Amino acid sequence: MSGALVIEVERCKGCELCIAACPPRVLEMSREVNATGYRYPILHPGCTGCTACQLVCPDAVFEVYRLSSG
Amino acid sequence: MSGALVIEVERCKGCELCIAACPPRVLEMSREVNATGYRYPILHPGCTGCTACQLVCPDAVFEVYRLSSG
Amino acid sequence: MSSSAATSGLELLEGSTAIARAAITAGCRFFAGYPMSPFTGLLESMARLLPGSGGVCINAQSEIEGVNMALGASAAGARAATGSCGQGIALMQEAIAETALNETPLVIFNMARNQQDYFQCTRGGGWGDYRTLTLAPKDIPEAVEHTQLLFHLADRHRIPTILYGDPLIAQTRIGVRIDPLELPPLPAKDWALDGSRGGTGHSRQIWTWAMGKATDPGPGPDRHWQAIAEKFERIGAVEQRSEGFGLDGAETVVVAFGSAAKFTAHVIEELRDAGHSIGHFRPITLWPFPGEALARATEHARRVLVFELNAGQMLDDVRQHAADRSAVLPIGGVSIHESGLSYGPLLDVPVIRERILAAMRGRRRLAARAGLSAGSRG
Amino acid sequence: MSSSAATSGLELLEGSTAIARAAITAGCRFFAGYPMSPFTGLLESMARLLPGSGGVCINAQSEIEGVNMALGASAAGARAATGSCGQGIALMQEAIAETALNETPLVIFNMARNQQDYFQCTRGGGWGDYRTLTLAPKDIPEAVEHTQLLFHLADRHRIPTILYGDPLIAQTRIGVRIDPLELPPLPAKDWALDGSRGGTGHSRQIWTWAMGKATDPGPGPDRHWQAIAEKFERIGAVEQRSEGFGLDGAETVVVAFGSAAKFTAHVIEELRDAGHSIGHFRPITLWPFPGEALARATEHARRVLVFELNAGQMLDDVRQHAADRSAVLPIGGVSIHESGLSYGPLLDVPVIRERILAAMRGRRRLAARAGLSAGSRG
Amino acid sequence: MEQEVLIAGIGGQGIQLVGKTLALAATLAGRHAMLAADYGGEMRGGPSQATVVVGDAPLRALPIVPAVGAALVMHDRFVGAVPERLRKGGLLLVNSSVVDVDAERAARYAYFELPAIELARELGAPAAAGLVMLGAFARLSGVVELERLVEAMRSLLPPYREQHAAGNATALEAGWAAGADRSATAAAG
Amino acid sequence: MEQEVLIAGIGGQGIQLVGKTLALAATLAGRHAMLAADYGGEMRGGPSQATVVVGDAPLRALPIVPAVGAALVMHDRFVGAVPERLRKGGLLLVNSSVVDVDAERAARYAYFELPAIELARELGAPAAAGLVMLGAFARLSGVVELERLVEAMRSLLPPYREQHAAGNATALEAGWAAGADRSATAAAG
Amino acid sequence: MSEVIATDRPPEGAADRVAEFRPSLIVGEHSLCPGCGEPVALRILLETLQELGIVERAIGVVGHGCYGSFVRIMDVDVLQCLHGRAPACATGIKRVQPAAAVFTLQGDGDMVSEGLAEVLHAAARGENITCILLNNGVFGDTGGQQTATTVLGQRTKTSLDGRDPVSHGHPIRIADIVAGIDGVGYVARGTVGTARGVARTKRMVRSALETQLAGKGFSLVEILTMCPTGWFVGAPQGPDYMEQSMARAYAPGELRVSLGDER
Amino acid sequence: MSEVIATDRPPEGAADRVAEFRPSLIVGEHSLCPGCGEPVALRILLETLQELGIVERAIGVVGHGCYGSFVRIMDVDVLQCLHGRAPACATGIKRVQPAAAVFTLQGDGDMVSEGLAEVLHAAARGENITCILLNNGVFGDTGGQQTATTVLGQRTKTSLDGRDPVSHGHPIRIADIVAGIDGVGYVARGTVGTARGVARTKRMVRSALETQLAGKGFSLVEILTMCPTGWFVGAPQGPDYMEQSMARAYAPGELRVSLGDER
Ligand SMILES: Cc1ncc(C[n+]2csc(CCOP(=O)(O)OP(=O)(O)O)c2C)c(N)n1
Ligand SMILES: Cc1ncc(C[n+]2csc(CCOP(=O)(O)OP(=O)(O)O)c2C)c(N)n1
Ligand code: SF4
Ligand code: SF4
Ligand code: SF4
Ligand code: SF4
Ligand code: SF4
Ligand code: SF4
Ligand SMILES: [Mg+2]
Ligand SMILES: [Mg+2]
Repeated sequence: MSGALVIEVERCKGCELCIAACPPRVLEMSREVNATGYRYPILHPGCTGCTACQLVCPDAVFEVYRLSSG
Repeated sequence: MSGALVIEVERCKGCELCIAACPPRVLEMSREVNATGYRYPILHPGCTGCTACQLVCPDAVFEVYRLSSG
Repeated sequence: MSSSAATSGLELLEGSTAIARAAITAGCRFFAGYPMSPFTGLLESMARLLPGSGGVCINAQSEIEGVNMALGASAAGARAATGSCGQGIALMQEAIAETALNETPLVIFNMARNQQDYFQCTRGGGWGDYRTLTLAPKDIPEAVEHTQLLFHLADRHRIPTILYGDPLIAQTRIGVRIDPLELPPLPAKDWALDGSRGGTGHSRQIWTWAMGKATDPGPGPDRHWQAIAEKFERIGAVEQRSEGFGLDGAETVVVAFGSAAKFTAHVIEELRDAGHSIGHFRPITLWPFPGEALARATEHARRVLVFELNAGQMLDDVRQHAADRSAVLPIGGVSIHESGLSYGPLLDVPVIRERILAAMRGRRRLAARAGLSAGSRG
Repeated sequence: MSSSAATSGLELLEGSTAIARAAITAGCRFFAGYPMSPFTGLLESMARLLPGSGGVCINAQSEIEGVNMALGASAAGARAATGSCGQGIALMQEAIAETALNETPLVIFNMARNQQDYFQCTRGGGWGDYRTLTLAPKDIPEAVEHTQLLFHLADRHRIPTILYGDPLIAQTRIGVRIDPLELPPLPAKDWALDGSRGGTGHSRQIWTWAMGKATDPGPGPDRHWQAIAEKFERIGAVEQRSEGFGLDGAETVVVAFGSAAKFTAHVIEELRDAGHSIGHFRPITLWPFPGEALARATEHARRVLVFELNAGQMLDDVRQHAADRSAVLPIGGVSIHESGLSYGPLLDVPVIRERILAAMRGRRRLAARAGLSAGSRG
Repeated sequence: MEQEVLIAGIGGQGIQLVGKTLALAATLAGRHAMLAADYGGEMRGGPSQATVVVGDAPLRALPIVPAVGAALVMHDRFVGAVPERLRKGGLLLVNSSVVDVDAERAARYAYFELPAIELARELGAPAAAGLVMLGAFARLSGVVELERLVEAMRSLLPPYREQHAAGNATALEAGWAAGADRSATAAAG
Repeated sequence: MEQEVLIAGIGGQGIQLVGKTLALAATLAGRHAMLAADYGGEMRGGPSQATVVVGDAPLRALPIVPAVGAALVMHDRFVGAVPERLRKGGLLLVNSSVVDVDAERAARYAYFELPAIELARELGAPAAAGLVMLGAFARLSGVVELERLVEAMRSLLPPYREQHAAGNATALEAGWAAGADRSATAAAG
Repeated sequence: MSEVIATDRPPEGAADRVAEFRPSLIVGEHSLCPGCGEPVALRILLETLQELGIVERAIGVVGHGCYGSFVRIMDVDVLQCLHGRAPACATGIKRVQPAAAVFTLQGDGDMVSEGLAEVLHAAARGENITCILLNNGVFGDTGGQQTATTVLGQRTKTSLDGRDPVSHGHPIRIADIVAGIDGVGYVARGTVGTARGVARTKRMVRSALETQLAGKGFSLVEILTMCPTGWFVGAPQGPDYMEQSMARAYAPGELRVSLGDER
Repeated sequence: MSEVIATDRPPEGAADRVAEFRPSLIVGEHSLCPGCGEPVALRILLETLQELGIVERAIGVVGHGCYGSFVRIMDVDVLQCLHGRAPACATGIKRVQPAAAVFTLQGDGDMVSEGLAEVLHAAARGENITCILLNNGVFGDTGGQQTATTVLGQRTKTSLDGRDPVSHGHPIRIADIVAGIDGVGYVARGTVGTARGVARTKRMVRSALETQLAGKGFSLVEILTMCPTGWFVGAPQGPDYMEQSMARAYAPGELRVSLGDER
């Protein structure tokens, strides 16, 4: 299965919980910071749309999609 | 074994707990009442000095003796 | 009930039961309390009577539980009450202040052991700027009225209200009638929580800090607490209640509240019959203290005698409002029954008469000893 | 510590820590409390410092636990204290009254969020006739002194005593010296429980009702509570403390307490420099209220302005003691920081100056609005 | 005019029940009644007393009644308080089975006595001595009719004690009858 | 004379630590110091400010300091409050790495700027920009000596962060040095 | 069985006194109801203090209930504390006088209703104190209302038709809860309805105090006591009623022991 | 792994949204610390209310702690109550509005420290309410002091060298205690440290609310939540720290179930 995300980087507080939670490890923290000074996750290829990142994120940064054609 | 009692009848409040507690059933409630209007236990022969009456009495009415020559 | 009693309409009721009946008549549908003499009888009456009237009575496992249950029931829109006395009311102080500051109506029955809890009722030991509207009935028929009035006032102003009773009111039995009090209608409780606005962006909130919702912001603590203070100021102006007799030009005015005022009134009637220039003033609301009426009543008085069965608590209010502060003299005092649960020997007609006469003879020092005063000049 | 600091003797301490150090200097050996801002820092400091000084600090699991633990420790002879603020102190009312009535010394640190708890400190919401001796320091160095004095007075009179602090005292850091206060010696605590008299027929007892033992009867509640009331009356007479300046013949007297008095004093110095006839009066003890001193201080005043950061609580005391009650005007008010945890914008030099000047210009109505008064004439 | 009566005895004699019965009977009769609160316990052997006030208008009596016009004394152990509270010339009815009043004292009151315990025992209702006294008192004082007393007594009995109703009624009636004959109760005093 | 300084920035910049270091340094130097309480949180991204007052006698300053003689601005997001509180002619030192002050405004103060973040990064102590500013401020204002700052900084470090001591000291020194050269910090203003 | 033996004075011949009226630490008459179980519990507690030789370092903390009046007749140092707070007060005492033998005397209303938090927190703190609970399943002192330990079906003045789980909830088995808390050294439940029960309960009280003296943490003895007045039964029926109601809901026995099993 | 996928807008082709940012019942931003577990718990609670279709009869009672600020952003009726007293307030609400779905939101300080008596009495009353405990083992809101659930060895501002059983006592396992009380319908313990934990905890919250709706008595879900700030660890370390400290002392799982096992 293949997934896609919307990441609202401005809401991120850089806690990195999503990074460890992602089973295929396709999230990584940015080098840049958002307006309040936090680094945030960026997505590399391989997202399965499993929603783990959304489940653990305290700051409602993720929206997860599953692409219909795997 | 054979026992003897001192019964401070004036302290008795007539609850009858001692009557049921006496294993040989040698205590009985009096017909008369004490100064505050309560009936109190009287002793019939057969006391073993087991102290059960004293143990259960809430009003410290009993002193129990065991006779040396049983 | 026999036909004559039916005609007279009188039922022989213990004060506690009469109050419970009055509360139910007033629409009380939730009660939670914890036993404590002499409040216990009210709890027992509520436990007996409320379930049959479509209400709920809970024997709470502590006063803190009780008052917070009642707060919850009231937040959900029910007329709710709790009660206790002395120590138990002390434990409720936090919650009583909370109801004042988050505007949840609540009736508290302080079936006190004596009159030592005047400060507790009128100043409270909660936190923040709040007051508790307190009625001090002089007897059971008045308590029946006051009970109904307190539920009304609690709802009308969204405040905590207190009935300051005592053992004489709680435990005496008298023939009494529980007549419903005529009171003006009140608006619906549109603030009460029922869940119905969930998800609309305007769900309800009861919160001392009044911050509101992100979608529907509230004033926040600064403005909200200022508004609360202003509300209490308004209530303080409009809800003062008192009564008196013989005040016109009286040289001596005696001030007393609650059951004690029944005794002082009795003595003063006697003294007036004997030709003395003496009048009687009874605050019915302890907060708001009927200061304006007292000021008028004492305008011509040479002495204002305060009889209360404590070390001098109402004294604070009398000193603030009597026309001439320096004329105020305490003639009551601490007096406790040997059981610890009621009044002692001071609540007695001859004793009171003697104290009043002594004060009228100018024996100020003696009488003043009864008072607990902070080095006042008054 | 560097040599210069050693010379000056100053240490940079947060107020909470300074107070903790002062308490330990005063011999406090037991402390129990429950976190609540801005009291939390004192609890943390005690937890850090007390064990190393041969004492015990317990992070109690509620305020009720905390105050009763402290009561127990004190009953067993230790100098003991607890603390909290607002809601937490409300929960302690029952126990505070208890310590007053069973004569267990206790120090309570009310590190309040603001000045809305004046009634709570001075009247309490406990039960019975009791008072709590309350010191309201204006800043950290004074709090360091007051803390030591409170332990002394609690033991000397066997009463509960309160330090009425606030966030400015708790959370500001300043260079301060913890000098032990010279205080007269006190008798040994022969009333304290240690078990040693068990079985002698004269074992000890601490009991609010003072019934004593069958072998050694006590006075019972009636006489005991009368004695307590008389004791508080005596304390009320001897323990009044206040300070002021510019009072000689001043036309306007401003009354304020605690941190707020630091601000008013600042303004009044400015106004005096500008030639105004204005003086400053600061009650240091809130109970006993320094009524006699205030009466003297206001003898020639045309107006007595009360600045307190609440809806008008000290006002009750000022009205009772100012030379002319009708000259008393509230100029403070409710003012809360948006966090809910400290003072709002009213505690500000220009605002205070403007309010004083407005009152001096006779704009009474405007200023009076801030007060929560029960329809008083004053 | 209000009538006050003090009922005094020891715990176990049913003093409170006598007080309640009287107050309720008066209420059922459409009169105003008050039963003052009592702070002693009801412990057997301890003092027990009840004060009832009856009148035809809302009562003016205070809830602590310092002086009474009538007293009903069930036990001599606690007769002491009576002289302090009973007005001179007041109605004094004593349970002569256990109370002895000297002639001098009796002379100060309208004095009556009744061997209530013996009477009750004869009726087969030994626990109802108090009601015998009450019946007599009602007749002597005219405070309330017998039927009201019986009605009140019945409505105060809890369901599990209904079997006592008949005996209690007999006791009230016997007292009522004894009270009719003033000379039968009036002692030499 | 009392010297007041406002330190303003956002959470995460170590504003409170800078304030504590300054107040402690002054105390260690035998002076009277106060660090006013702060009610904002220290949450990253939220406003953070500290006010320090230093003097040679017991302080007369109030615990809420309405007007200051100097300000040290670490982040432009919260520069807004400064003009309200900094007296005209007061010392204004800004972290020019992130703060832009227009010439007109700068002209009202004794204006200095320092690219503190770049400086700190160059020193290999990127988190110590605040201490660079503090070093410069101490030199410019003369409020306290460098050694005291270093001593205070060291005693405030918890044991598990002792490894930062050297870097922090370097930062203070660099700031101190920069402050010496008034022209190096003074902007065109 | 009609012969009546004289019991107005000690026997004349050689005889050992094997049971006294009461321990000398009880210095006056109590005023509790006929058939009340609480005075029995008091007696065994004070006898145990004497037998352990710790009278002169014993400090009691007594709550509010009928047993509250024992404060007048127990000749040991006593703090009469606020309703429910005895374990907190005892904590304060013990912490500043670690050598004292500190015990509380509380009823079910006191400990399980009003003071539930205090006893559980003291237990979890592993506080070296001994709490004695007199559990009669009612507020006796206030006239017989429902407490947190009133058993299902029991009629009280606030559960007139019997405690009904739906409106009034279920009883709390406090000893069981405490036994499951870390920091607890000893928990047992006894009764005073029979002579055997009294003797066994006394051993429990001894074990609890020994646990404290050995510094093994919190100890609790829950004693089921008769309250004929609050149960609305005759005094003679007290023990039977207890057997059939409370003792079924609350099984007697030792629930937690941490000292070596000397018994 | 250097390619970066755009995440600033939804994908263009056919796609199902399988997870929203947050339920529509959250109507504003919270201000809790980075890595805090409490917002996660809030989310699953509100999602469950929506999924069960009970939003319009839900009434929440919220205690004092960091989660207290959720009152501003949760779009359901809420009573913000006094510290520790939520179960009592919820009782009052439920008794007068039996059809409402009444829940509390409390922290460990709120429920297990200050409010221990209230939650246990509500449980014993079998009150038909659902209590949600956010257990992070500290008073987060006041800056990280020791609560009744702080695990042994944990450093807090009032147990500076780690919680030591002798001075500071032992942690209370509240869910275990509640599970042992008669009148209780459902008790479970979950965590929000991992995605699996979050999903499982959400099912627990659902079961608890279903228990209430079925009138089966008191329900409690204890949710272990990270508090990096109060634990003095970095936000990323939160879940691991929790795994190694709290989750060891407090084993996750269902402790009492009374509805048929639909799952
Ligand atoms: C705060 C408070 N609430 C209520 C009371 C009233 N009170 C006194 S004794 C008592 C009953 C105690 O019951 P229990 O502890 O079971 O003792 P028992 O009388 O049954 O022996 C109560 C509720 C009180 N003293 N203090
Ligand atoms: C009676 C009372 N005491 C103390 C406080 C202060 N207080 C507010 S939040 C809090 C901590 C709550 O801890 P917890 O419930 O565990 O929530 P967390 O912040 O950890 O989420 C405390 C003690 C209060 N509000 N009321
Ligand atoms: S949806 Fe799953 S796979 Fe995709 S980024 Fe999130 S956690 Fe990783
Ligand atoms: S879990 Fe959420 S807040 Fe934390 S780093 Fe990931 S996106 Fe940001
Ligand atoms: S000692 Fe034993 S045998 Fe003797 S009377 Fe007492 S119980 Fe009966
Ligand atoms: S047990 Fe005691 S009080 Fe009861 S009847 Fe027997 S002797 Fe009397
Ligand atoms: S009411 Fe119950 S507990 Fe109290 S003394 Fe009487 S029998 Fe004992
Ligand atoms: S302090 Fe802890 S519980 Fe509070 S918001 Fe921060 S991480 Fe969450
Ligand atoms: Mg009991
Ligand atoms: Mg927590």
